[in-house]
Amino acid sequence: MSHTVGHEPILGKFPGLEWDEEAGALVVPAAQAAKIATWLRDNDAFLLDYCSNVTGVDYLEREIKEKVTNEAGKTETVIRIEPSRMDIVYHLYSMQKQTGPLVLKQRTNREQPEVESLTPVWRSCELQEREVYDLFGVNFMGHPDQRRILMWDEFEGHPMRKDYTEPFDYEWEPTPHDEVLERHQRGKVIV
Amino acid sequence: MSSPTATAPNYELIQQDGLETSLLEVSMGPHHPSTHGVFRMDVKLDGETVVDLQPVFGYLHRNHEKLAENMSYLASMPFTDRLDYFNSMTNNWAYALAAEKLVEIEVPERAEYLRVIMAELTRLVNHISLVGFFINDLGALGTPLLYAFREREKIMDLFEQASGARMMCNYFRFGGLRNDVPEGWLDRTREVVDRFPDFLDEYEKLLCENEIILSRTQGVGCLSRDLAISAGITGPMLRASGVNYDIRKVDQYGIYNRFKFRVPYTDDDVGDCYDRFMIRMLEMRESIEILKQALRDIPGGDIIGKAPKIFKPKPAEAYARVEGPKGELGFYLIADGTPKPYRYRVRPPSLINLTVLRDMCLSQKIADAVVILGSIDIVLGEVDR
Amino acid sequence: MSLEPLTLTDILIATVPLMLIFATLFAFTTWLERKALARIQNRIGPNKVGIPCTRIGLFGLGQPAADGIKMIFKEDIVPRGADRLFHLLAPILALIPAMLVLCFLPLNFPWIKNIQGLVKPFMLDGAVIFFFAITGLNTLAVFMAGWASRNKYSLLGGIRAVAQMVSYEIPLVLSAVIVVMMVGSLNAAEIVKEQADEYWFILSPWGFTAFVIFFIAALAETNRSPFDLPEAESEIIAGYFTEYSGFKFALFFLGEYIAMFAISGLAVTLFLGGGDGPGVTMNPEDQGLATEAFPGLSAVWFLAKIFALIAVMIWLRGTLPRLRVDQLMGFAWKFMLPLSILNILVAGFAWHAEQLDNTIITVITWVISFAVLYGAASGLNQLNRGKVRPREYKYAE
Amino acid sequence: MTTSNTSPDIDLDNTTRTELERAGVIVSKVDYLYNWARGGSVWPLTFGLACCAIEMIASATSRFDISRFGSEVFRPTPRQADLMIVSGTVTKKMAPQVVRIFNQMPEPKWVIAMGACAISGGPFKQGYNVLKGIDRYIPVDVYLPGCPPRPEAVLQSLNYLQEKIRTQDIKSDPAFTKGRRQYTVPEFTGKDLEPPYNPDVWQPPTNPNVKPLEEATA
Repeated sequence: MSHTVGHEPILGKFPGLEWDEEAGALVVPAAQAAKIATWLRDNDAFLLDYCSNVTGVDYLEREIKEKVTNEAGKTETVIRIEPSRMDIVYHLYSMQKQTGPLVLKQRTNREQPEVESLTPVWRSCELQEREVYDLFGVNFMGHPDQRRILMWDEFEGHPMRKDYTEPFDYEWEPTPHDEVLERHQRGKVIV
Repeated sequence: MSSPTATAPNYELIQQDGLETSLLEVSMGPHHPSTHGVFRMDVKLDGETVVDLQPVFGYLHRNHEKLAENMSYLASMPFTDRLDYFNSMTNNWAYALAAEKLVEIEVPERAEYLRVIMAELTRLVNHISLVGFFINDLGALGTPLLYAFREREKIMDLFEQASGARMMCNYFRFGGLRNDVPEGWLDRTREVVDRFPDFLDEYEKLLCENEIILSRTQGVGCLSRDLAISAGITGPMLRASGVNYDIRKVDQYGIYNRFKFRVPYTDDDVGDCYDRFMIRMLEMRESIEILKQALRDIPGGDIIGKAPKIFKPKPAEAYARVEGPKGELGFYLIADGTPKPYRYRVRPPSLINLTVLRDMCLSQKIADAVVILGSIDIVLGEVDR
Repeated sequence: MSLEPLTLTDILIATVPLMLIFATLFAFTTWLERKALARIQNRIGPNKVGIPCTRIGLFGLGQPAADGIKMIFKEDIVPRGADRLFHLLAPILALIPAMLVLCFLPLNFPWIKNIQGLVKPFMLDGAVIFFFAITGLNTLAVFMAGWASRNKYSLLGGIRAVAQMVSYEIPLVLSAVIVVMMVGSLNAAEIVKEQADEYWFILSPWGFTAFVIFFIAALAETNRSPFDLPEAESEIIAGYFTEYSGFKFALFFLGEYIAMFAISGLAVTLFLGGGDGPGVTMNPEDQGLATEAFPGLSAVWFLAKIFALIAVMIWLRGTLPRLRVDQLMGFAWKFMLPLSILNILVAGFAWHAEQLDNTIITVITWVISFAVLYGAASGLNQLNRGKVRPREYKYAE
Repeated sequence: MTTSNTSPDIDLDNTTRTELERAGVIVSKVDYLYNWARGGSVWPLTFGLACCAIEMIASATSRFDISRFGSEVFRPTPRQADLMIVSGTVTKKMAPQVVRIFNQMPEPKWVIAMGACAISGGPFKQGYNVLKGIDRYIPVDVYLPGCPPRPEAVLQSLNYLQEKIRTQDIKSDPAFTKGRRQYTVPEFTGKDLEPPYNPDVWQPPTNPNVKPLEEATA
């Protein structure tokens, strides 16, 4: 197996870097993304010259129930509201050292998502960032050619967002996919 | 240093009294015999020379990712078949690997061997069909393609006997395979594998030293090593550009560390269409080596491990990748504790390999643009998903 | 030899059967091509469409008839904005030159002897010049089609066709010059007679070289694979006839095959001895008319040779990929043209050597000219080939 | 002979029709020969959309060999094709082009909807970019189910089409009565195509289970 890249040496180098333990990802502030990415690519300890996968993740505002041990030593359920956000995920590998992956995340808000484009660092982001722009509506600053890629130019909305609703259609057929059934019962979508 | 990009040559159009020139803008596709489906290239031509080229995607955008986020984990397994419809088995494998990273399931020995056998058979199918289509793009009237499809049918029969379907096998499950192969299947496979080199010999004799093919492909669509790495090119295309990087060797997923096989790559920094074509021809021979070893060593036993009845992983993220015949096929899953993935993402090798299409096609002839596209080996089901 | 004026009946006797025969042969050739390609590709080919209104397959021989009837009744579409007049004229113009060439081939059909004064109506003295003058018109037809269609693919096809056909006309003519030099006449019948008396020109080194150049150029002239760039399917859809449907497309199709017959007929006349063959002796005094074992034998030989050449064309079509446009032009100007000019020189020397009527000198001339031509061809090949060669690859363990 | 001039609009019972056919034997024979010809030389368009295209190609290869029925001449340009095999998922982005290509084909022309996706959207029906059946925009002659259908099924659908052609007669053939069938090419709008279907060839089914439009979108 290829060796995973240790993230510890990076953390101290740049301010604002965080390590997300649950996702196993390095969260970089959007303003410094290109700088950090260039450093990761060119630094001899990392040489992450190959950016494999770029994608967006849309997190709606949601309630998370957590079991927390309080001061009295008892466990109690706490409801925590996690705010909505938008993540842009980069999976980085090194072809020279044959190591990887290191997961890089740019985190931004859902309403006006805006992150730094890493296309100047890795060409492979070009089409994938266009796709994220098309499907999630994330604005990549510094992208050389930011247009819709999969949908037609006149298309409104960003279909991969969690709250996207499809247009009404005449044809109705029950399908085994429970979500569709459920939404049909709510009368929202007849697809 | 920024990542390298090609710039279009600057053309000065003649604009005099009574004499005006303009570039010929041709929209090739989405219905075009050699765009391998519904791909479109907006080409600007100066005579026959390509001055500018813009790929246009999305004509087969089937919302695979959105659909998969609305159904259970296992329900998207048949959809992965339809991603890259030549290689349903490797697609299945990549998805199963990603799911197995979310929930630890041990895969039985026999299933691991069968996975390797299926994946390498798929590689044979893909490369042989691709070479057929590629020569077809060069203008041969179907003959190499039909020879290739003759061999493909033999492997399709094997797939059908094992899984019940020719193309859309839906054969892998989390922790193993759906069912064991029928009796006598391994012997039939051995026979097909043993005869395959004869076909390759014949095919190589027909194609590899054909003067027209040599002159049509050599020096056409060059891709330098630096650009290939930066643009995330993977698979045979990367190795044709002189990088020795094979995920079967790097990650050693499955049981690939047990097999002896070699990875062909070029040493020079040329990376033209001929290299890409030849690397695929050579890779087929290595696949046969793997198949022979796997068919020799395959043990008996269970076909699927102890998987939970309801596949409901804890919140986590997983990214798994395999060396698909077209390149690195990755699946990125985010679980949120429900039976449905919160985010389901396919890392399509075909789409990312298309990043450099424009760079390779500029200032080549229009006929070369078609050949270069053929040598990239795209499948639109995967490009647009 | 009488030179009485021909009547209309004579002309009809000479031409109408020719049109019927070649139309039938065209149908047969399309069937043959589909069957032969199927055979090359390990298939069966058409075998279900046989005799109309029955289930008799008859090896699919009904296929051309079905195609023809279908095409006649197919809707004819002229694109909006196309030049309607030239759109209509182009397929007709593509057909006429090829048909005209067929009329002037030295084909000895038996009924020709019934014509007044035993003179074949179309036995021109300058036949060879006429052939090349007429076949040049085909270029015009193709470009007309490409231009009038108002389609970018058609236009590209038309431009390619002009470049290709004009370039290959030169080696085509230059290789025919050898024959004219050897015979000393432009008359097709004279050329055939000369070959029957001496040897078929393909059997001499310069004749063989000229034949090969002629045949390659003929492939390019008729847009056959590997020179089918004007209609390159994988690049520019269907090239110059992209916008043609129905009967006009059928005319193009017919024109292509008739042109194949015409150019093969020329090759047979110039290099393969025309209607010469076992059982045929040429009469020196009659204009190209032969004494045959049975009537029409020489015509049968002629057609058999044409079909041999067409079989090679079909074989090439099933085997070879297509050239690129710059390679195509390079091949014409850098390989074929120098070689055919050298060939003329060689043939000139050889002709003078043969005039000495000495066997030893003749043999030496043949050997030397063979060596010169072979050396020139391989030298030109090396010069033009560039750095194209098979490569070695590395393996990583 | 003059009996065959009866207007095709008159509704005839079977006995009269047979009598007329007996009288107008020449007309029906011409039909028969013509149908034999166009049935025996159905040239498909080289038109692959998705997965099914591979099986369509496979049906032309050595093992299945569609050329036996005279259909191996895959024409790349719609102007010379008779049959459009809609092989695969038609997305909303692709639908205008499919209709346009259909419009460009000369009469008589036929359509085979190959595969579940072309018939109804298939497994991708719930997708936001997938057209739920090509028959919403163009008339389909043969529906060929399967995902993807086997190459043998392609051959069978061709045979069905040939049978259908054999039953057509020139007088009632839409190709000859209506002129070239040209349908409105849908246009892209914000989220869907406009119009969403072609009322000449398809109407939404009146299914009691379907809620009225206002209720469903409320």
